[in-house]
Amino acid sequence: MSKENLDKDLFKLAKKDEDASEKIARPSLTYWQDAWIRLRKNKGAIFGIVVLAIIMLMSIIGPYFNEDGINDQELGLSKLPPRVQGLEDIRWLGLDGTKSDSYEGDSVEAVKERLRARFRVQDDEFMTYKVKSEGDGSPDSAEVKGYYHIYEAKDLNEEYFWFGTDALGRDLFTRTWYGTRISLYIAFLAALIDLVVGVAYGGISAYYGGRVDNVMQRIIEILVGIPNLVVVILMIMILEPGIISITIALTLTGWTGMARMVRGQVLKLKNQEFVLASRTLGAPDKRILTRHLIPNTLAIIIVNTMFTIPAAIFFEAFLSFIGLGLQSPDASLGTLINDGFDSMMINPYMMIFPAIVISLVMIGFNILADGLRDALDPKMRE
Amino acid sequence: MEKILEVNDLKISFDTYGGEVQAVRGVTFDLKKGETLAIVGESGSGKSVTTRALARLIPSPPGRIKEGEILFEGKDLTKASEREMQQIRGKKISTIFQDPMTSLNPTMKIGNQVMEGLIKHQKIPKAQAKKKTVELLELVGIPNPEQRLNQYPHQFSGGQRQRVVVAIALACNPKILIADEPTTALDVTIQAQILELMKDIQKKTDSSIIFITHDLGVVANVADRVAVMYAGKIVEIGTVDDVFYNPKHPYTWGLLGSMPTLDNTDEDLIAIPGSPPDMLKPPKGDAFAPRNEYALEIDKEMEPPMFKVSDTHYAATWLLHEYAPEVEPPAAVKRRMKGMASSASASNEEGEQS
Amino acid sequence: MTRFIIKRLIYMFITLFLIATFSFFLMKLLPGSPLKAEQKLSAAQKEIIFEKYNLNDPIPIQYFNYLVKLAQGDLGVSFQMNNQPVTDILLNRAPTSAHLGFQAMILGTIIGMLLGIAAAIRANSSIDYASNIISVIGISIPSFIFAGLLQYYVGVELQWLPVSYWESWKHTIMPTIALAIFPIATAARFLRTEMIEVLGSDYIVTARAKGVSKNSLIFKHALRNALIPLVTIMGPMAIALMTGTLVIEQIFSIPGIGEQFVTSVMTNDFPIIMGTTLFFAFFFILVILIVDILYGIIDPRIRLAGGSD
Amino acid sequence: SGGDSDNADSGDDTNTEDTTSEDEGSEDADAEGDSGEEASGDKNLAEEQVLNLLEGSQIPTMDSSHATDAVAFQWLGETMEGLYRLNEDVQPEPAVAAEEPQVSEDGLEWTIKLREDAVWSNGDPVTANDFVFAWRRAIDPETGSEYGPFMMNDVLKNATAINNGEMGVEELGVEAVSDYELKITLEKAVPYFHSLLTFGTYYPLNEAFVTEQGADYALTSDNLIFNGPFLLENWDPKASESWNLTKNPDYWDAENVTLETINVNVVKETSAAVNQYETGGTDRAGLTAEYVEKYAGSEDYVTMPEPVLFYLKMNQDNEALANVNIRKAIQMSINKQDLVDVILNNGSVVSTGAVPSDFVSHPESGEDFRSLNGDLVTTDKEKAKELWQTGLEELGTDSVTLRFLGGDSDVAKTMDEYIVDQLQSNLEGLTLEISQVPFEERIARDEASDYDIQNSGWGPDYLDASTWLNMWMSDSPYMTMNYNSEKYDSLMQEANNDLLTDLPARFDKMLEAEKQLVQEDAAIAPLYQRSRAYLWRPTVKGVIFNPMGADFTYKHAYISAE
Amino acid sequence: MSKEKLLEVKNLKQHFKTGRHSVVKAVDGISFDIYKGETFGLVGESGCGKSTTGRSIIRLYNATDGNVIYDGVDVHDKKSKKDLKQFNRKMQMIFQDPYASLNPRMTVMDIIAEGLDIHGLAKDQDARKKRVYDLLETVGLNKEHANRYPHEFSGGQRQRIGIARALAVDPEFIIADEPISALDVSIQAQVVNLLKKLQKENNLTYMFIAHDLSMVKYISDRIGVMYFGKMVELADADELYKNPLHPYTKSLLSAIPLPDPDYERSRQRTAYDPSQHDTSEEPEFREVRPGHWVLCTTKEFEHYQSELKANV
Ligand SMILES: Nc1ncnc2c1ncn2[C@@H]1O[C@H](COP(=O)(O)OP(=O)(O)OP(=O)(O)O)[C@@H](O)[C@H]1O
Ligand SMILES: Nc1ncnc2c1ncn2[C@@H]1O[C@H](COP(=O)(O)OP(=O)(O)OP(=O)(O)O)[C@@H](O)[C@H]1O
Ligand SMILES: [Mg+2]
Ligand SMILES: [Mg+2]
Repeated sequence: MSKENLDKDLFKLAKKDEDASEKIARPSLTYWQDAWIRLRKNKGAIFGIVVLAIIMLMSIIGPYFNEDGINDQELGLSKLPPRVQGLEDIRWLGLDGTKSDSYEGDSVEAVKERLRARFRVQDDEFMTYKVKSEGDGSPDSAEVKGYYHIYEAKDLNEEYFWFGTDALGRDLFTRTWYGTRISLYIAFLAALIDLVVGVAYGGISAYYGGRVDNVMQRIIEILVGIPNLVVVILMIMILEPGIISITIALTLTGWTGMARMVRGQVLKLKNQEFVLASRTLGAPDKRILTRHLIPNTLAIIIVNTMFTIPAAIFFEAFLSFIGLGLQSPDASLGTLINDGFDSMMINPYMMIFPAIVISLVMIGFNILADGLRDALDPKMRE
Repeated sequence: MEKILEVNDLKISFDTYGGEVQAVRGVTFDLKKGETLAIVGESGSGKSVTTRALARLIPSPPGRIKEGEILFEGKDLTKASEREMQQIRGKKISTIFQDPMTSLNPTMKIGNQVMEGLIKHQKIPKAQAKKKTVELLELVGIPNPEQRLNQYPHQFSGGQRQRVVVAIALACNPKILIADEPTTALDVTIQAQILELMKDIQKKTDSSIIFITHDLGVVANVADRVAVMYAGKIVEIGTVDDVFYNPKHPYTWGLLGSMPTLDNTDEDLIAIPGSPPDMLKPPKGDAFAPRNEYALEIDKEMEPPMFKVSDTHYAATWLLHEYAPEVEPPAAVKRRMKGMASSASASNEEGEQS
Repeated sequence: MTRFIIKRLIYMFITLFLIATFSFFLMKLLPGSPLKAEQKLSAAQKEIIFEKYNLNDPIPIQYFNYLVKLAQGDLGVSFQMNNQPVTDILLNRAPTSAHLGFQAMILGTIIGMLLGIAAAIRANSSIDYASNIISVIGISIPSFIFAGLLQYYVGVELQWLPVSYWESWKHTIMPTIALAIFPIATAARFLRTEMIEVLGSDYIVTARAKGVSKNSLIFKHALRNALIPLVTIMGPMAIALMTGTLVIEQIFSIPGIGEQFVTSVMTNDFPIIMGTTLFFAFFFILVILIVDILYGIIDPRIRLAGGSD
Repeated sequence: SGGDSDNADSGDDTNTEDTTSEDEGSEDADAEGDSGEEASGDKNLAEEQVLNLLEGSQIPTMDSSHATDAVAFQWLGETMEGLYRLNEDVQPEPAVAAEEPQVSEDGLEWTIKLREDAVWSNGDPVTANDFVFAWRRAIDPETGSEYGPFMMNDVLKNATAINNGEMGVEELGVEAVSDYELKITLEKAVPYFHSLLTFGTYYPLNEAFVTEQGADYALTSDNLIFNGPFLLENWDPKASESWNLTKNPDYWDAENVTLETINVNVVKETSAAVNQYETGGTDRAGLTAEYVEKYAGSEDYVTMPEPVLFYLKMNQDNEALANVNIRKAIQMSINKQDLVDVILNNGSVVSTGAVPSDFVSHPESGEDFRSLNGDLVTTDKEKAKELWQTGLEELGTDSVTLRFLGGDSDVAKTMDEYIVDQLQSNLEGLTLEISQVPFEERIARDEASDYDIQNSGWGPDYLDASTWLNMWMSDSPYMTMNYNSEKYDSLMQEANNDLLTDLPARFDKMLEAEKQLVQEDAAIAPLYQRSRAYLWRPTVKGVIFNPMGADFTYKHAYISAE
Repeated sequence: MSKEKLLEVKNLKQHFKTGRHSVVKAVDGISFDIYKGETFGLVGESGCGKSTTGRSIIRLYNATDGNVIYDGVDVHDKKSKKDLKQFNRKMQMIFQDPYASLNPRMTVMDIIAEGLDIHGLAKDQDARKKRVYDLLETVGLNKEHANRYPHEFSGGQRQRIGIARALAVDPEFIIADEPISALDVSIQAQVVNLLKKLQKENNLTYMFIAHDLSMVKYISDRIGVMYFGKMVELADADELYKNPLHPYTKSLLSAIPLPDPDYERSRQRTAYDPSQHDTSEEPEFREVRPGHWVLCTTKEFEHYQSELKANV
């Protein structure tokens, strides 16, 4: 550094800008804004939100995409494979409205014969074939895949069932979204009950502490010992099967996790200095609860709820799968999967669409919950 | 005295959500054999980051050494491989961290934690290592070391844990001992014991110590030389006497002035107004300028270089420039400057830029 | 520690007692009785048999007798399987379920742990992403869907493994995998988070400052600490496996408790349902108890604290 | 075979519902035409005479006094033997009995000689006493047998009184004249008694062994001894879901038994069963409609018609259902053809009466019961609407809400949904509240008359139309729908009592009764006669299908090479 | 002393049950007075019961035994809701941890105004706003800060917000529980200066808890030294430094490092050994010389008196 470069004028005491030193340069962000920014940076969580938003939207409007109601039966349309406008020519997508199967046999003709028998047709008018191997007359040397154009065969050229139809000829697109609606509804209801009961129980237990806490904790300890699977099954057996009883059964012991978490959090918070400060100011219990304790447990409550939802959806599907689910003609994703499970190898579309939707819902909630946990976790703040 | 460590223009950044945090922005200092260098400075000024960088303990990502070199025994540690560093850490450069409660592994017996370094670096059999461990624990003043070897950290008191941490750091007679606020979490009486212990051991082993603290009392107690850090830079460095009795940098004045002396009760303390700068966007010019009562116009434009005050004493403030107006340190600081000559004379020479 | 265990045992008995009581009254509430197919017997037959089995006694006395029998380990006889004692059924089937469950649990935790560790030490690498995807899929796709796909593709199409039954170790592979997916996913997710946290902790930095090598840093220092919380989720995980066995045993035709339970639910075989319920609860509490004890063994801090609690 | 009701598919009760329980399959009635032939050297036998089968559920009991369901009777039938055994023409032929029975003039006293070479698997000879012991045990009220009284009351002398606890078991109309001669006294000359003797409940029991085993009797295959063509092994329902049968070397007719081993596994999911078939794990798999779609054209595909009927029970306790026009409207509103073609898709046929076709025929002309009475009710939606309106007017209302009780199996659910939809969309103002409950629960509600409409099924217990028609008498234990027609009751009374010796007249009475039941009173709404679809390994031959009792007889079965 | 007693603590005990049989005697029978307008300092090592004393005084804990008399009224007596509220206004507290003492989900405005809201001290929104702005100014912050959240502030700023919150209800007496120990040295002065300024302007009385002795000495008029739940010595600040009597006080003073290298080079530490006391006699809190109290036995009492005389 050489002297020449420096302007002597600069060497005088600077005028003091009084407030400058206390200025906060960064823009003001509330906790939630900050969390939202963090969440937005989490690609997985955003994917989850988008997927969930689409699925929720579809569960609302999906059933109205066509005129078919959820229980509009038409046996003539039974078990039609999916067919989507514009995608009919892309065979591998399986949305071309054909049924297909492949067999092996002595010769191509024999296999074709077998395929015609399979689809119960006399001639090749609505059949197309893809010969995979010509065969030389020896057993099982020829392999042919046959496609049965069932929409044409049934003279349904104008019909499009996007997800196909079920055994009673009901539109599975409508039913899938309707089932999604029911599954989500059950899940939200379960989460809500969990939320209300769990938060209230944990909050009261921790806030009042002492003997109240002691008794309430002993009760939880005992409840936790009862596997909820068992309770759910027993409850379903007593109650009339239906959405409400499934939900009640789901939440009967499910809230203990939430209660424990909230209790832990409140226990920690209630001795925090900001709560003590409020007490020294003479704040009544209600104010401490609503202004200090609850807002600070909210993050944990939200994250926990987010994990409850997929758990409830799974449990409902599980109940449906072992035959304790909803009563038809109501459908949930679980009952749809259960219905489709047995025909998984013949009409895979019956199970695949609801299975994809349920998996997406689960994935969506799980990664969103993960993302929220990270976004709402104060430890992650830099 | 022989230089054992030289740090030149070290710059370290962290890549975070918000952007690049420039934690260390060009730090230069050296460490001589057998001396104790204290680093003081505000929280967030980069003390820990600087010293962790010496043992290459900066978590990466997000941290990275952007520039500079760390010369230890002629070798630039910024370029050493992880494997080479494993040979240096614990053996030649040891570190003690601030919190005795968290710096011991809760699930490992104390004995094993002490022995680990011994076995690794000195390649001695277990039985011998155990013997050495007992000696070490005795040395740091833990009673009944044979029994306590098999206990877990939670069975030790805070002071004892910190002693164990010291024992671990001393296990291999390191050349450099880095102590990052080793006593901040402790009570004054225990702090005094630990400080005595460290001084004692230093005398015996002739190792060099880098001692980080923000307690000037402790600095006065342990240090041979002092470096004052502010916003990722060293703003003043010199012997304890230089810094305590002839401080040149306004920030150092602030630090000293903010501590009451035992005989002063009426006068206001010198408060450094405001809060430290955000290292995401370090201000232009002198980072301290916005809080500096004696800031010059040039501070807003240009960063001051290191000015030489004496052979041992350097400070980075434009006040030392020949053009600068004569500025007296505040009265409270002046009162401390007992015995030392008034400052004016020393500052005429321009220091070389770091 | 002893006091802790005693306390837990007391809870266990209260819980079992509550479930037993609940199931007794449920049994009285629901159609069916300890007599097989009671409805189809003539009034005279019923009268004679009720007398023989003291079913004409007032409910409180029946309840008392029930509890006494229960205390002796007698869970009654199945409605559906003539005269077969429920206790025997459970005891005979438990080993199969336990075998499956343990195998899945062990496989799941080990693979999950490896995935989790790999993901944690290479955070944000491709291994991490792969592990993340596996765990999200693992917890998101219901096991019955997965089992069905596995059975069809690996068993029927590829014919690599037997499609169902429980005979040789080969038979155990597919159900084990289907059941292990969930523990794999949970363990991986959990361990990753925990490991990252542990790796950032002060004592790990201290260990690094000692010059400890990367491997021993991870396996000697970090893993044990990261495992402590993993142990706590072993309880819920065991329960999830229990739920899993219901469908997996059903799908793979495995003669375990879960399969029997589902059958009983379908046929309203209350003695088995109640017996299994009690058994599950017992098992569940036992798992929680073991987990807590294990917790104390792994974490020295709890070991001492446990004594005073 | 016997038993009560219903379209449940769970393994209880012989007459299980529909297609879902695929517990078995059999050789087709027309398969290779050699089913009755004795296994002998001229058949192209495979080296391994092993048959692998699946069951839909565990054997609930191997105690013949307690057996009630198809699975139990199936395996009792293979391992035990009564006095007679049904042959391929569904006619009883001597088994433990050495010859045809000698029946007294009045048809009340039956004397039967036993063969002296029949032995238990512990070496004891099978004696007349074994029958006396077994039958007394079955009717003893303390035993709590369900099928004992069901098969014996009003058939064996004093059976009803004994079962009511009014008489000792020694009074039962059966005695051992000697070790090898049995004398049976009947309450009345039951025309189908001969076929009853083939039924599991009438099997003998070795008194010494049963008494020795006490409460453990029949808990596992180790607690059992056998006198049939096969020995049961490795059966322990507590622990495993599989069992084996091996040829009984001491069986009196062992030379005519070709199969060495039968392996049985329990598989509950159709998909799993089909997987097993595909991978060679079983020689037979029952099929649901979906699989029929796939396999219908294959050479392994077999459908097997059964004399099992399904119909809607209408509870006349309900004000609306008490109205005959309403019931008729319901009878005519369902498109049953679609039901059997699309939903069941397994060879089941539409049913138009209360007795199945190809089951019993006129004792003189040999004409089938069903074809004699013809279609008693046909689907006619327009007519139904009219009748519905008339009915509603008579009731003075414009809407009716009914509870529909259905099963919870997949097929039952689909079918019930369909029926409900058919009824609701055709009959304006009708609302059906469906509840789908497990089998046991449905039985309980049935017992308590706690339903309005119920989808129900019934299989025969013996070879006579009365196995169907007795059910609808007002004093029948199975009358839960409160149908009470004096006319019908008197017709059946006559058939059951006065006309027992005049079989053609009795037959005509029953024809008349069926008309009254279905056409006049519209008490039930017939739906379909079941058939079952199977995948059946073509190399398995010689299996006999039975319309009642055990579903199949494997005594003569064999595996052909090829 | 002619000063007016504001607070009298008499034999205060605060015991915590930590297990079925274990009790922590956090505060075990201490007595002292605080005079109007003074600053009373309380020092002692970590865990000796300083915070507990403060919290018991302000009724955050219900005392196990003893009395706290404020302005002639026993704090721990049952009171009507109204009196309670009144009392809550008079006594306020400033906390140690600037991070934990502000609710992270509330704006600075709401945090400071909490007292106003609870006691209905602001007529309307405008008045409330104005009062908060005034308070912010008083503690050296500005209006713009009102709508921000605590996490946006540095430690010193947060501590000042905490002070503003306490000031909002116009208290007479403030308990400051280690208000600076979590702050940077350079920032500590901000808070200490502010506290001094406020005391002057508002005629406040402080109880100042700290373990940093030089700061306590600087700010306090009188100082009490606590050891294991007991008050071992109490005297005027200067007196205590000049003539520490109790061996624990001596050891404490000798352990404090001061920012003066020369002094440090010569400082000798004396260790405290609790076993040096004669345990046969229950020690009592006695006035060795006017205003200078020590916990001692009769023998020690005499010894201390002679020691004092020698020093003069
Ligand atoms: N892992 C990290 N990620 C991001 N920023 C970091 C990280 N570690 C440190 N920093 C930043 O580096 C700067 C210097 O931190 P450092 O820990 O060195 O401060 P310090 O002087 O040791 O403070 P203290 O006295 O509080 O220990 C700070 O601004 C801090 O926010
Ligand atoms: N709520 C409580 N329950 C049980 N023990 C407590 C409680 N609060 C404080 N203690 C115990 O009382 C003793 C005194 O605690 P206190 O916080 O008053 O100490 P302190 O002097 O303020 O210490 P520090 O300087 O660390 O703040 C400690 O041993 C502490 O563990
Ligand atoms: Mg630091
Ligand atoms: Mg404190």
